[in-house]
Amino acid sequence: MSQTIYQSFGYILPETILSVFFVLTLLTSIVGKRRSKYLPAYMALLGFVIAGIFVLNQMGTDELVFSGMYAVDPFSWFFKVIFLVAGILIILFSLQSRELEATATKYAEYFSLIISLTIGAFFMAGATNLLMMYLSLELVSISSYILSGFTKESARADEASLKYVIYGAFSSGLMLYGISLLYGLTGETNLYAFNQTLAIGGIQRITILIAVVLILAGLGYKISAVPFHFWTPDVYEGAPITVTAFLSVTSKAAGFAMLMRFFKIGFIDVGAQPVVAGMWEIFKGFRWTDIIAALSVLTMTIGNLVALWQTNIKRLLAYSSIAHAGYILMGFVTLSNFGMSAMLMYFVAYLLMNLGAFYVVMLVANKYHTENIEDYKGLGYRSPYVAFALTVFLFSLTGIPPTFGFIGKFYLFAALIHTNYIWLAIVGVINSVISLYYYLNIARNMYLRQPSETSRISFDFGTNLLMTLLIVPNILLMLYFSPVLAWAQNSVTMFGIR
Amino acid sequence: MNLHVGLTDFLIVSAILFSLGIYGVVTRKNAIMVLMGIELILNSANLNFVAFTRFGLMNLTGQVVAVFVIILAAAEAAVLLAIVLNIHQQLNTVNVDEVDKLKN
Amino acid sequence: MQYQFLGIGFLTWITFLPILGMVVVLLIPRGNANAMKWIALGATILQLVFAVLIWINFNPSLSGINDPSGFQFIEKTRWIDLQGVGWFGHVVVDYFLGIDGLSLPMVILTAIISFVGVIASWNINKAQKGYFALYLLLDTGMMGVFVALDMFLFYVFWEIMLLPMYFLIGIWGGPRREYAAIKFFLYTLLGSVLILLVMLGLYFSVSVKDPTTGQMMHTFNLLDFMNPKNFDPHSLLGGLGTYWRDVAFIALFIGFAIKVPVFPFHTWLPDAHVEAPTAISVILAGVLLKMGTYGFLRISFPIFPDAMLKFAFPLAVLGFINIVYGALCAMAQTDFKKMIAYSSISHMGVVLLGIAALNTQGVAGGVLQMFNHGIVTAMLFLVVGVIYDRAHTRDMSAFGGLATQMPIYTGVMTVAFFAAIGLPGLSEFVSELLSYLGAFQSFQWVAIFSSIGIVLTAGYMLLALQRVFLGQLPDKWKGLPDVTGRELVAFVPLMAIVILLGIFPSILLHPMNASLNHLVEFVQKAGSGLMAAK
Amino acid sequence: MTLLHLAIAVLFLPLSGFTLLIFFGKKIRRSDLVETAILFVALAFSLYIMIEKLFILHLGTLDLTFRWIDIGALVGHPGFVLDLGIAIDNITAIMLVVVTLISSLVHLFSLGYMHDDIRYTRYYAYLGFFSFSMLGIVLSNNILMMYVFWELVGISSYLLIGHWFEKKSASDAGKKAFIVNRVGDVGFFIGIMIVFTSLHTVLFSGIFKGIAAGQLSGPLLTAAGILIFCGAVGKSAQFPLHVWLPDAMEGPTPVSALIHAATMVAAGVYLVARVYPMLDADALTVIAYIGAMTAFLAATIAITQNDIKKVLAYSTISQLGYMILGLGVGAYSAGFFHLVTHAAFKAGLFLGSGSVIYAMHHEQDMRNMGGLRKKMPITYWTFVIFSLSISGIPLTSGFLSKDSILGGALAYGMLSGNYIIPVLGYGVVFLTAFYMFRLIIVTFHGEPRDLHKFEHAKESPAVMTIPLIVLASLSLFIFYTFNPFSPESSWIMKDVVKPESVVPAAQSRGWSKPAVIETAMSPTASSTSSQAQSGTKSVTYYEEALEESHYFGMGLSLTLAFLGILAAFIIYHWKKIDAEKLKQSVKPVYTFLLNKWYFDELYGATVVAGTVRLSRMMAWFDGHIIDGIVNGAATVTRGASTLSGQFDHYVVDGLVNFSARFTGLLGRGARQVQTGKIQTYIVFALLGVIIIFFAFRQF
Amino acid sequence: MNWYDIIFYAFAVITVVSAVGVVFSRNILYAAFSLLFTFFGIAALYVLLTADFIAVTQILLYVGGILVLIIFGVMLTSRAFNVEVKRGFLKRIPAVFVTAALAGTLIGVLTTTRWPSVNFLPYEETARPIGVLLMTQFVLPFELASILLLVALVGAVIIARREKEKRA
Repeated sequence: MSQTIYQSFGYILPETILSVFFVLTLLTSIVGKRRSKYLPAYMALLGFVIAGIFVLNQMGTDELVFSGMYAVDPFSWFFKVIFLVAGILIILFSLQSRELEATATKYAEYFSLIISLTIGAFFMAGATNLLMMYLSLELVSISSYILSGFTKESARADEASLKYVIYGAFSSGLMLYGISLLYGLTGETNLYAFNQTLAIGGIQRITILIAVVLILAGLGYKISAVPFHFWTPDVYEGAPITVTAFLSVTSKAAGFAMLMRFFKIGFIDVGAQPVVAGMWEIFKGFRWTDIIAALSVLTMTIGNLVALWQTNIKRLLAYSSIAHAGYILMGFVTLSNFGMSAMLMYFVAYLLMNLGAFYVVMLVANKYHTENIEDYKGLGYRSPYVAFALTVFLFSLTGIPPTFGFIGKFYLFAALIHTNYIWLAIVGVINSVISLYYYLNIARNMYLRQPSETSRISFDFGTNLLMTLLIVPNILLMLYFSPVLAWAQNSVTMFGIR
Repeated sequence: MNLHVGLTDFLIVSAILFSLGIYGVVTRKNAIMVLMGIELILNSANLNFVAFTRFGLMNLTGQVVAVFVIILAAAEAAVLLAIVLNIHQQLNTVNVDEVDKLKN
Repeated sequence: MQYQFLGIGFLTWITFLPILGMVVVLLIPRGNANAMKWIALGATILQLVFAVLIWINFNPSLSGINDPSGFQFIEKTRWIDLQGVGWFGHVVVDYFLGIDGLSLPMVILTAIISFVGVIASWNINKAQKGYFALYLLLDTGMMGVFVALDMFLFYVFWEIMLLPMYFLIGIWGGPRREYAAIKFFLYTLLGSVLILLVMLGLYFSVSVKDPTTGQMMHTFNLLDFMNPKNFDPHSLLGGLGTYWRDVAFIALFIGFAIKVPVFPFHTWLPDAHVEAPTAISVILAGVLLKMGTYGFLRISFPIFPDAMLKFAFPLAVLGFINIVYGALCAMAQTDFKKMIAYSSISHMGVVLLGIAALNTQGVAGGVLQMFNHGIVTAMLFLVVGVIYDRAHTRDMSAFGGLATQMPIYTGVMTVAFFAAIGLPGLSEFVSELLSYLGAFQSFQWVAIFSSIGIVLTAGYMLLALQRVFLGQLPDKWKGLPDVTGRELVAFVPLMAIVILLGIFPSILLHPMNASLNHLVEFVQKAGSGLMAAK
Repeated sequence: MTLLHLAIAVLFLPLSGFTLLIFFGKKIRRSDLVETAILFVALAFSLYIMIEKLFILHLGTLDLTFRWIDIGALVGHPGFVLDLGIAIDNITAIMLVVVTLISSLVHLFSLGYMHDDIRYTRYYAYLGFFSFSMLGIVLSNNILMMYVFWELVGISSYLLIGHWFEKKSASDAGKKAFIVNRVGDVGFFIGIMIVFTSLHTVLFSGIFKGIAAGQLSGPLLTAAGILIFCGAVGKSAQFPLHVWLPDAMEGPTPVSALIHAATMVAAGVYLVARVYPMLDADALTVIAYIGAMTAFLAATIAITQNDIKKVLAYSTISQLGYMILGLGVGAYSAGFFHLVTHAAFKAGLFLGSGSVIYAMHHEQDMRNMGGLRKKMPITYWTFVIFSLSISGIPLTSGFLSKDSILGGALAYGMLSGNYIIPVLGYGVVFLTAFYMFRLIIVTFHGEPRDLHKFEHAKESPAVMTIPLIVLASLSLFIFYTFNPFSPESSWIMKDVVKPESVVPAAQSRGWSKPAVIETAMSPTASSTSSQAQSGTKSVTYYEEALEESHYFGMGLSLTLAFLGILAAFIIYHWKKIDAEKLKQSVKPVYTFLLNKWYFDELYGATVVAGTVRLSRMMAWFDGHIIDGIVNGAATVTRGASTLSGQFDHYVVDGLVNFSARFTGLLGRGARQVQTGKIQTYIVFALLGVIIIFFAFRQF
Repeated sequence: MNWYDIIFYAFAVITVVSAVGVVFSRNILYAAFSLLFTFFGIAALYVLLTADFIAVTQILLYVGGILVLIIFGVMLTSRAFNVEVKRGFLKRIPAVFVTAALAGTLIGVLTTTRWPSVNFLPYEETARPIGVLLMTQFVLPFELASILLLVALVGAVIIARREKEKRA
């Protein structure tokens, strides 16, 4: 249970390690050759690996530390693993990014910012206090503002970062205002205390509603849910690909972790006896599920529909990631552990397929100097393996066997059917059919059309290896998804909640 | 002390500030003035926190939060200004309206 | 498990042999197109060998359908087995393969058509490696659908098939291949996601006792779905004749109907068939369409007998529409391949009509028609392929008098056409006869109206025959060579089957016998008996 | 070897010939001879079977049944079983001989006639296949197998009509024959479905037993009878499906002789004879009317035709009408008798015309012939015998059979009051005699009209004349009876006994004599007993009516036949009346007849064009509307696009494009919001907050 | 009406009016100066709320830090002080509408809410308890904030720094 402050420090070792390496990585700019990317990258990798060891050590821990500020529980543990894997992959990607070479003198800062963003994400996943939520969200945001404008010679990146920072600051302002209202209502910033206050009752719901909607604006911005998604395409398109990839996974997952924890801890009616095991009851009179269902439908539909029109693959993936946020939100609507585990499963899938897709996009941008879908013509003949990889990732994103994306979607729909949200499931499947069209459009360009130039472009062994490392789990986990499922089911436990 | 001025009055002031801040954010062309709007929003939130602390809540959490918010505002302002400066350098404008090449 | 080879069951072999072949094909360096062809051929021949072995060892007295002990060549292992974490129940997905009299013909058909398809692919000259790899993957998907008894597994195979199909049409197809391929993909995906939802509904509605632990658990086992007792009374699909059961039946129906294709979900078919390369058209028409009707029989009917009885009449009417509408559309075509594509719609209508009748002869006719149509349409598409290879046009009005130029070809083609017309002595006659007889017993007028199709079919087929083969030979086709030996290798077995089954349908009906009777009886009883109780 | 085994051998001999010729035709030097020889062997076997059956076994049926399909029953479930098999009774035995005889003679004839054909081997193969199919029909003991062979003869007919497929008219004719037949077959098929569904068997014996037991009765039974008869309508070219037969003359002439005159077309009659017991009064009446109508219709058309084969074709239709009429009115034996005699003389006529055509180098128009009598004496004289036979002049076989049909018709008219049937029947007698002799006179008498061809014309070789002579002799009375004026005394009439009806009494014609009497008495005996009662002139029984009308009928028909012949001689030989003037004076009628009552045009304009139009419509519908509807909003598009005039463009695009367009429009709308201006985004986000708040305010 | 009320209203009016100035003034420098008054006004309100520590922090950080930063920004980026700073009238209409709706909603909700307690608590020292809280209960946010500041610092530097290469 609750730990003293002194004891508490033992539980944030991974975060501490990352912070240390954040500084160490920054310092490499003084030590090493200024233009070398390897030293800071390896330093950051080392940090991630060591932090990873400590994270793995925390497996099964279920504690609330720092006087209720921060939970180290299976739920946050799950996300931490995701963040670490994403971080490591992004570092590996970044080593190959041609875009970043323009800012060769700032590799140390770049990699350290990746660490800082991860730290923020860690805290987001575990924050059980509104203040912590706000601060960690800001840490992630500020890191991402800088990262997205990192290649500042690129006008696109500058624009992206400006838009991002304005939108982000504004959204967090709204969220803060909402938090202040919640504080006024309950006198607490701690979610557990907040829950208890609600349990006592007597609080006007309409005030809570506006407060929560304002908070939702902040969270929605992080997970890019419609109508708070507008920044997403612009920023994703403008930012360097590696950063986009990173944002699309880590930042979004962190946002989801926070959203889930906020609603689950804040509004769950612990006293209510659920009809079906694993369902939660939200305090009577709150219609969060309806709101989230509406957001979910809007998010996936708009994301998919607009994606149909995109010609830039990064932008397309941005919209697709919006749509995926919509899919994931569906799991939350069910208000059940089942839905939650499905969401967690989906994150694993999403991590693998989205990062994979962005990786391929980066490789293509490196060698073919284009992000235009039209220019993917004949890629299947010019660089077969890369095209194959992208195809796998795209089908995974669509959710077609034999890819892990299918299992992700499968469990989401399962959760919906389980809780009789059939209409939402139907919306979901129709959306995934629509999404097929634009994903296939890329595949079509790669295979069904002839390139104007036919010379083959091959990639080095390391690249292929990394790609294989991404492809294999995408397929293998479909063929045997037990471990992921078990992991996801184990991870729905938040501290103090069934 | 029997006062006429109560919590609600502070909250109204804060709400007005909040709204003005939002208005500033959405109408101002100059990025720095947008930042000013954001600062207004943050201040209004802070005012809420402090007011709630004083009116009836037995802890100082709100004030502590306010401290953090002020720190954060500074950090955010710094980053935003840096970005604006960079934009100014690269694109020769600080006009938010004109930074719209990424769209659709 | 006595039917094993190298310790692995026959069904696993027959399903995954092509994957093995695919791996080998992928390992062959580029440029060795011949080696790839032979590997693919080898894989399909081995598959055929297994199919024959299965056929020989098949025990026709076992029924199957909803009776686990009636299935043969069963392979059942836990694929996903997750002991309950917390309150999450026990999650189980079985690797459960098995065949009964219903799937046996389909397995054989798939093996035959796959083999024929490889031969028809012999002169693919573009990206052979990709072609044969995808082809073999497709083969596995198809075979898997017919042997899977776990619905999850079924669904996975069902979907796996889509991917290679998309590329096979899209890359190696005709001029409008992109359009056709994406249309095919979108349509079928739409159908399959509906199946997915129903599958999930079933999963949560059915719970059975885990044989090992004794606790209740959800399952994807198709056979468990078929037992009305397994449905939790308060679950979504529990209780017979309820609203959601009808909805689920319709959703499943649409899912499968798109594959069949049933009017009005058929519009993908002409495009896909026309644009696909010959071998793929053969596969599409020969096997893929059968999956839809197989799905009806394997899944829709026994799991939702109540809804099935309720919707039997509309199903039969749809069958009628398919027959007449497809035939009329076929009549108006000038594109040889398109005409045959529409004829498939018409012929699949017969299947629908037969199985909707839900009596022994109707269902037997339907299943037999599935097999026969597979063989006959494969022949027809091969026929078109032969001529397209030589003349590079499929416009029937551009031909004429080929009978003198290509006599053997004409002979083959005449057999195929007459089989499609339903000429007695050739296989389709028997199946159409049985289907109609069955339908007549259940839905007199529908059957009577449907028999218009008999005339219409003769009409468009003979029209095509006349346009292409009879009359004067245009000068430009004077040099067309007759069929080659390789092509004959594809034709002869099919022709033999067509004639053999026309005369001795029992060789195929006999193994189906027990299963189909059982199916009919089971659906009738489960549907009506419990409906009455309600 | 029992008779049944022998019959199976007869059945499969031609098939083996077919297989041999198809696969090894090129390797065998004289494949034609092989096939011909096979047919003669079959003929020999058939003769043996017939003699054995008729004279040694007499009545009774030999039956061989086997189980074809057995979707065996589970316990407590009926399952599904189909039994098939062959059977030999008297009509089968006779038909076997007829078929093999005509077939072997045609084979023989073809040796000469088709000698130079490019697909000579193929031709013989098809002939073999036809023989096989036809024998199959004859031997079937069940309705399903009959249907099977029914279709097979259809196919072989298709193949043989289209033998010279380079000619568009030939391939068209084949197609037409097949499709028109199919129309009839659908009826047949539905009839089978009714029978099977009610009785669960297709065996004739089982069917009759079932009907007798009352398992199928009422309107359904009538319907079944009429529907099965539909098959006969198609195959025997009865009105209204007679249109294919004249076109079928595009095939080689021996084929016309074999298939379209003697055997296949008679299969319809055979079918009606087979299912006779299950036909109830209504069905029989329909049959009688159809027969009479056909006989008359075809005869009128035949008068005006100029193509020698067309005349014969219509004559065939007309004679088939007679047979059907005969069966319909109840003159069962007579109808069948006519089938046999007609087979001989009509095959002879065709072969004779073939001989003429051969001599005239494939000239078929009579108006270009003339005066051939002297050049081709054998052909001429056999032709005359055939014509006399078909006209029903005494001493010929035709007289015997036709007269008994007419007698039956007359009796029927008296009993039922349907006088129109005998009237038509007798009218046709006149017409038949007229057009047949018109044919003979124009072709063989007078002066040659095409001198060039006439010069080269000569008598055909022996392989062609021998069949003619054989058939001519078979057209004489002597083979059937020793009394040329008494059809009843012929062995066919004796051996082919009208089977007992199995339909319920309420549905049967009341005027059949009670079964006990009929089986107990010979025909003569029954006639005496009827004479005893006929003093009052009120006849109650068919047999009595038959006897009553016998001599009157015979006299009438003879008179009419002679009048017909006379008329032909007056107009064409002695030219007392100018044929052209006659034509002009009745021009509308003449044109009407010349154009075959405009049936082809009628069908062309209605059924064919309708189907074609429907199919086009459907195809259009498919490409446009269905695709469109499935797309989601065809109607919306239609409304909008008729304005823009781009209907096609929009709707044809089909599902994917359209739904992409539709969803794309939505997408584009959503996309417009993405202006690139960050403040717009913020406004939208705020709007979102407000909307969410107000939408969910009502707690 | 007592002094407290009068002072409150005075500062409330100052705050709001200067905030209006921030949002509406045409000149960017005027806006910046208005912001100064707003900050001061809020600080005064903090004092009225007996939050002395926060008030001081507000003045130190906001006025001394952020505002100076802003003015630096203005100086560095504005070529002329009287450039158009507002968006066009038409573009403002939705903004006005939305803002008004939000303000109305907020004020409506806030005034009708029954807050748990509206008693004005007597003055207590705040600086020390806040310090204690920061080191005990809020130590984790404190640490987090430090990282955040470091990140912001680094970020601001690398973004705003002029590249040597670029000049070269």
